[in-house]
Amino acid sequence: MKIHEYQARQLFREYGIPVTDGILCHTVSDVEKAAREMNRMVVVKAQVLTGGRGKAGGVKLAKTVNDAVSAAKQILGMDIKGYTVEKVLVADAVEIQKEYYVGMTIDRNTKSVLFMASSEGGVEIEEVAKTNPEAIHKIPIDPDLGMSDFMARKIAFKLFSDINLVKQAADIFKKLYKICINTDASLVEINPLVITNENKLMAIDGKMNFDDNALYRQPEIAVMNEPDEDEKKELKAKESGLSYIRLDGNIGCMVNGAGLAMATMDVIKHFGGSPANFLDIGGSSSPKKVIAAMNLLLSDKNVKVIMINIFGGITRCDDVARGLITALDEMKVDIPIVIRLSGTNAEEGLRIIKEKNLPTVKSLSDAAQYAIKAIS
Amino acid sequence: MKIHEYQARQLFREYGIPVTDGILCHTVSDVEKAAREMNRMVVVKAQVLTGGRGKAGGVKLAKTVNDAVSAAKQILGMDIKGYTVEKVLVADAVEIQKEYYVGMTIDRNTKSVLFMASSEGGVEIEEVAKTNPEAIHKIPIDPDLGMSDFMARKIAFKLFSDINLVKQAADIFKKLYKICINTDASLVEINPLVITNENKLMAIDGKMNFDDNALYRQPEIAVMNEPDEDEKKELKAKESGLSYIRLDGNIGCMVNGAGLAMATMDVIKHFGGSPANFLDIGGSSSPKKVIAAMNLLLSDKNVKVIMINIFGGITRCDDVARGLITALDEMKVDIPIVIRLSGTNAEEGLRIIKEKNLPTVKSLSDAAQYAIKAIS
Amino acid sequence: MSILINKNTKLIVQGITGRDGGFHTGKMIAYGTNVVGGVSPGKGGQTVHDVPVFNTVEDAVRSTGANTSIIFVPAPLAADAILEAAEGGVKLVVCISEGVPTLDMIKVNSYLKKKDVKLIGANCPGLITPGESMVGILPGNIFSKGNIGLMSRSGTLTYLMVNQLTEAGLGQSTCVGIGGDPVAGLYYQELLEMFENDPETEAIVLIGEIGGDAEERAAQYIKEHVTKPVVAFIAGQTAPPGKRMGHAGAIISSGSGTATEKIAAFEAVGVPVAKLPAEIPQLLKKLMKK
Amino acid sequence: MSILINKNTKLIVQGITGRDGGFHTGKMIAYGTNVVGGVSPGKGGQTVHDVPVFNTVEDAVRSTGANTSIIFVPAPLAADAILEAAEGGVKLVVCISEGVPTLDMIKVNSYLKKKDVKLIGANCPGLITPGESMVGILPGNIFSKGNIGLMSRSGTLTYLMVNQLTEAGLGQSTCVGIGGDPVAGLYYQELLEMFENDPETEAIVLIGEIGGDAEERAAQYIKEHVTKPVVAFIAGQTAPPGKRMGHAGAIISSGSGTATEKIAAFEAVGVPVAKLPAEIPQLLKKLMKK
Repeated sequence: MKIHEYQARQLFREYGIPVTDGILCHTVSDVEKAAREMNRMVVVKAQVLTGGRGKAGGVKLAKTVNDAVSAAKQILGMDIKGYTVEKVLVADAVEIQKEYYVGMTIDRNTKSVLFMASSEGGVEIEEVAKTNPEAIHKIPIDPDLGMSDFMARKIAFKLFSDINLVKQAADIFKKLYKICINTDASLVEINPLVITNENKLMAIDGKMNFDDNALYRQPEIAVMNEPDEDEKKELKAKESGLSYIRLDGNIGCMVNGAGLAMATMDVIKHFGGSPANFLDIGGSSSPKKVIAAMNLLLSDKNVKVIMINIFGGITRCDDVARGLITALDEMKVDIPIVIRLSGTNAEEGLRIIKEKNLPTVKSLSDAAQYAIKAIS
Repeated sequence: MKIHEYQARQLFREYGIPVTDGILCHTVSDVEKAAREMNRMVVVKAQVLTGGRGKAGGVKLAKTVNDAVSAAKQILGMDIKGYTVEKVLVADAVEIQKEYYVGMTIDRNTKSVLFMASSEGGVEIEEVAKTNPEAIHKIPIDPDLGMSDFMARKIAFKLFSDINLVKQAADIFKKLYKICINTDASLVEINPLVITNENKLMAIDGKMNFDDNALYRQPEIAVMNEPDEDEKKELKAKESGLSYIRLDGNIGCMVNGAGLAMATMDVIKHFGGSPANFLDIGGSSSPKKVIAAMNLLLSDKNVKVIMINIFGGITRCDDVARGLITALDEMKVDIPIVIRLSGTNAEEGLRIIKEKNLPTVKSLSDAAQYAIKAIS
Repeated sequence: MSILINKNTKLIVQGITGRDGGFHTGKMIAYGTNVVGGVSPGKGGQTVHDVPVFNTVEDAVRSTGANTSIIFVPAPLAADAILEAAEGGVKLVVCISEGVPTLDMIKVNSYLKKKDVKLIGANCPGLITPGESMVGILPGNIFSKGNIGLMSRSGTLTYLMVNQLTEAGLGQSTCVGIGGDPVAGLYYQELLEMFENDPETEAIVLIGEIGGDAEERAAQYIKEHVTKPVVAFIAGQTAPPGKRMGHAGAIISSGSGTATEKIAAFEAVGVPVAKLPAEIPQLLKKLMKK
Repeated sequence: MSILINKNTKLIVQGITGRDGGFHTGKMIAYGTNVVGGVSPGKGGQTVHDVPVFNTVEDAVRSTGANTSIIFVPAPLAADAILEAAEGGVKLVVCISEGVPTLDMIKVNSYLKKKDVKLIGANCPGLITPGESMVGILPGNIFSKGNIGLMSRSGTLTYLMVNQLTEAGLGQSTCVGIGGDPVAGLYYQELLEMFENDPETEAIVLIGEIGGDAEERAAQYIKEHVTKPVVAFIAGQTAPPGKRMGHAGAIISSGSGTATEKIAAFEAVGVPVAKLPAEIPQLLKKLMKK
C-alpha cells in the first residue's frame, strides 16, 4: 500500500522529523487561501501515487499568491502517468544549501531493513543508482539492535562532517527507522532531505509504502489508503479470495496459482497475444470463486476471450471441472472460452467439460494459441 | 535499590497485572478507616525492605475492623530484622485455590534475564531452592526475542494445564518481563501468584529490586527510594565518590578499591578483629576525598581505631601520602590511626607519613594486628 | 540421498488441529511421511489421524524426537510458531502460512541463524523427496524418484513443471518450494549448494519470477560454484512494474527485478532459460547428455 | 605466547579525547602498547599523544588495521561504544567504564556472540601481557614477564597480588581484570581455557569475590578441564548479606554467593585457597614444584 506525500509528511511530523509546513488543497480556491495564509514563497505539489511528478510538471514554485493560483490551475486535473491529480500540497519553499537522499527498504538478501543515504539528493534515486552507484551508501540494519546510536552516527558521518549536522541527521535516522518498524513500512524515503540556510536539516518530500501483509495490525495506516479505480477493483477481488491485476490486453485469464498465472500471461505474449489481466483464483475448486472470477473478467470491456488454465494438485481436476461447470451454468457468457486442465485427474476433468461442449486443450501453448485465434 | 511491596503492586497494576486491592496506612486509625472502607476480610502487612515478614509476625489476617485495628497495633512499630515497621498495607484477603511463585532475576552465567516459576508458591523460594530445586523452573529469556508469546505459553504450561489459566499466566509473564525491561529491574517476584475461587490469577505479594547503575535513566523508579538511616549514609558517601557500608565492628577501614577493601576486612577478621565498615575511596589521591572519608569514619561512635590501606598503582603512593597528610592536618583525630602503603613509590610515601609521626606498617597482616592491638 | 528431508525425517505439525493442518497431515501420512506429532496449545493429549497432539513444540520434540516441523497457523501467529519450533529443538522448519508480515520474517531469520535452524517459506508449498518424505501441501502423486533437483518460488507452476518432468521420465531427487515472499528462509544459493553436494542430484531446475535479485545472485553463484547442469524458467515477463503479482515478493520496483534482467543474468553464465514451461524437459535432457 | 593481547595487538581508544581516555592513552603508549588510533565523534582529524583521532570505529579500523579497542566513555554511552567496536571490526573489546546498566550488558553480550567478538569488562582495569602490551589502566611497573596467568574481579587487590608475585620472582604471562559487574564479558571459564592452552602459562591465580556463582562454576571447570596448578583467593568473607560491596556484582543474595561456598567449591576440587593475600606466592611455589 502506498500513501501520498502529504500523508508521509504527517507521519514524519508525528515522529519528530522536521518537515516544512504544508496545507493540502483540493481546489484552486483552497490553494489561493492557503498561499495567502502562508504569506511567503510556496511550492504547489501534485499529490499522486507515482514518481516523476516534477518532470511531468506537477511541482511548481510560486512567489506570489497569483503564481500559486495559476500553478494550481495547471496542476489540478493534470494526468501524471495515468493518475489524475485531485489534490495538491501547498508547502513552504525554504531556502536550501544542499540536498540529500535518505531512505529505507527491505533487503531480501541480507534479510533486514536496508538504510540508504546519498549526497546526491533531489533527483530520482534510481537514476543515481544507475549512473553513480557508489554515491549511495547502503547499510543493512541488524534487526536485534535496530538503529543504534553508533550506526545512526556512522551513517550521518558519511554525509556530513559538521558534528552539528551529524547529530541532527543521526536523530532523524533513528526516527525514520522507528517509523519504519512501528508502521510495517516496506519503503520510506526522504528525498530531498535538505540543509536550510539556517543549518537545519529538513524533510522536503516524503514517500512511504507499507507491507500489505501487515496492514491487519496497522489500522492507522490502513485508513490512509486512497485506492484508484483499478486498485479498488483489486481490493474487491481480494475480498473474494482472488488476486487480480488489470492489464491492457484482451485475453482474460483465470489461473490457479500466482506463478502459473504469470507464466500463462507470458505464454500468451510469446505467441503474440495480449493478456487482459493477472488473475489467481487460489487453490480451491469452489464454484462461488469461479463465478466471482468470471464476473470480474466479464466486467472488463476489453476482454474478448477467456482462457482458463488450471493445474490439479491436491485439488483434483475433476473437482475443479465440476466447479467450473456449476459456475458457467449459472451465468451467461457471450464471449469465447477455452479451458485447459492438467495434473491430478486431468482426464476425468476434461471429460466432464467436454460433455458441456466447452472447448478444451491439453497444453498451455495450445490454449494460448486457441485464444489468440478466437479473436483474430 | 529496593522498593516496598505496596510500590511493587503499584507498578504491577500500571502494567495490567491483576493484584488485590490494598490501602497503605501509617497509623492505627488509618488502618481502622481502611478496614471499614474495604468492609471485608483483609490482611494487614508490614511494609519493610526485608524478607521473612510473615515468620516475624508482620502479616496478620483480620476478619473484622477490630481485628485489623489490633493487628495494626501489633505490627506498627515492630522490629523486623533490624527494620522498624512504619507503615502497613491493608489488603483484600481473597479466597485462594492454590499458590504459585513467579520471578525474574539476572543470570550472570547465561547473561540474560532468568525467568523462574514454581508450583511451590507462598513460601520463601530460597527454601524451595534448597529442599526441592526441581520444583523451580528456570528459563533464560533471549534478550533479542524478549518474552515471546510461545515462551510465555510454554512456561505457563509448566504450571497449569487448563488453557484458560495458561492464557492468563502467559499474559502476566509477558507483562512482568516488560516491567523488568522498562524499569531496569534486577529482581521481580510475585509470591504468591494465586488462583482465586473465581479461577482468576492474581498477584498477592510483590517484590522488586532495581539496578543502581540504571537509576539515572529511571527517574520514576528513583523517586520511590525510601532509604533507612544506614542507607542514607551510604548514599551521602556516594555523592562524595565514596563507596561505604556500615558494619558492627570497631576498626574503621579506609581502602582504595572494592576488592582490596573486602580483603582488608577479611584480614582483620582473620586476626580476630572486627571491621566497622567497608569503605572504598576509589583511585584518587585528593585530600578532599580523604577528609570526607575520615569524617564518615569518625561520625561512627563504634569506631575505635582507623586503619588506612592503600595500594599505589597509577596513583602513586607518595601522592596519596601527601593527600593523607593534608587531610589529617586539617582535622582533629583523637583515635589511633595505622597507615599501610604499598605499590608504586611506596617507600617515598612511607617516608612522608613517618615525618608526621604517624604509625606505618608494611604488610596488610601487620596493619590488622596493629589495629587490633591498639584497642585491646 | 537427497537434500533436507528423507526417510529419517520425523515431522511435527504445528496447527494440526486446524482445518488445513489436519487435512494435510492426512495427505502427508498417506504419502509415507513419518508424522510423529502435532502441536496445538491446549489440545495436548488429543490425537489427529492417530498422531499425538502436544501443547508445545518442546513437549512434542521431547516425546517424539522430531527433527522437522511444518507450520499451518494463521499468518499473524506464524512468526511465533517458527520461533517456537527453532527454540524447541527441530532443525528444519517449513512454514506454509501465507501473509506473514515481512518484519516478522526479518526477526525470525535473525533468530534462526543464531540457533542454526533452517527454514523453508513462509508462503510456500513445502518440499518433497519423492518416495521418502513429503513435508508440505504438494500433490505427491505427480512426483517420481530420480535425479533432478528443483527449486521454485511458485506452487502450481512448479507442479506443472514436475508433471512434465515425470511424464518425460525425469524423476526428482528433491523438489523445494521456497515461497513467494520477499524475505524467506533458504533460498536459491543455499539450495544450489546442497544440490551440488548431493550425489543423487544430476541436474537442477530453477524456477524464478520477477521481484528482487535472487535469480541474479543465483546465476553468479552457479558460475562460481555449481558444476552440475542447471536450467531455469522465469515467470512474469509480461508483468507491469509496481504491481504485486499475487506473491508478496513478485513485484518490479523502481525498474529492477524484471524478468528480462534475470533471464540475461542466467544466459550470461551459460544457464539456458526456457521460453515456455514446456521446453524444460528437453533442455534438461540435452544438457544431461553432454 | 600469552592470551588475548601481545606484540601484535593494535589498539584503538574509544573516548580518547576525554580526561581518562587521554591520560591512560599516554600511560599505555609509555608502557609500549601499540596504540594506533582513537575515536571521538566530531573530533576526527585531531591527534592525542600523536595518535590520530577518527569519528567512528569503522574509520579507525579501516585506516589503522586495529584489532583491539579499549573504551573510556561515560557509562550511559558504554554499551553503544562496545557495539560500535564489535560492528567496526575489532576482535577484542576492553571496557573500563564503570556503572554500565546490567540490561545494556545483556544486549551487548548477545550481539558480541553473534559477531564472535570478545569482551573484557565493563568496570574492569583491563589486562596486560607484561613486556608486550597493556590494554587498561593497570600500573604497568609492578608487572614482570613470566609464567603465571592471573584473572581477577577486582583492581587494587589484583595489583597487591601481582606486586607480591613480582617481588617473589613469579612473573606473569597475562593478567586479566575481568571486572566487578554481575554481567560481564569473558569470565573465569573462558580464561581458564585460554590459560590452559597457552604454552607460556605454567600456573594460574584466580581472585574471586562474593556474589554470583562464577567461582563455583570455575571450580567445576578446573576439575574437568584444567591440568595446570591453580590457586585462588576469595574476597568478602566478612561481607554482610544483601549489601553491594562497591562492585555492582559483589552481593550475597538470598544467602547464596558467599565466600564460604566459593572457598568450599575450590577446596572440593583440590584448588588451594589462600586465607591471606600474602599466602598466594608460597602456595604457587609449592604447587609448581610438584
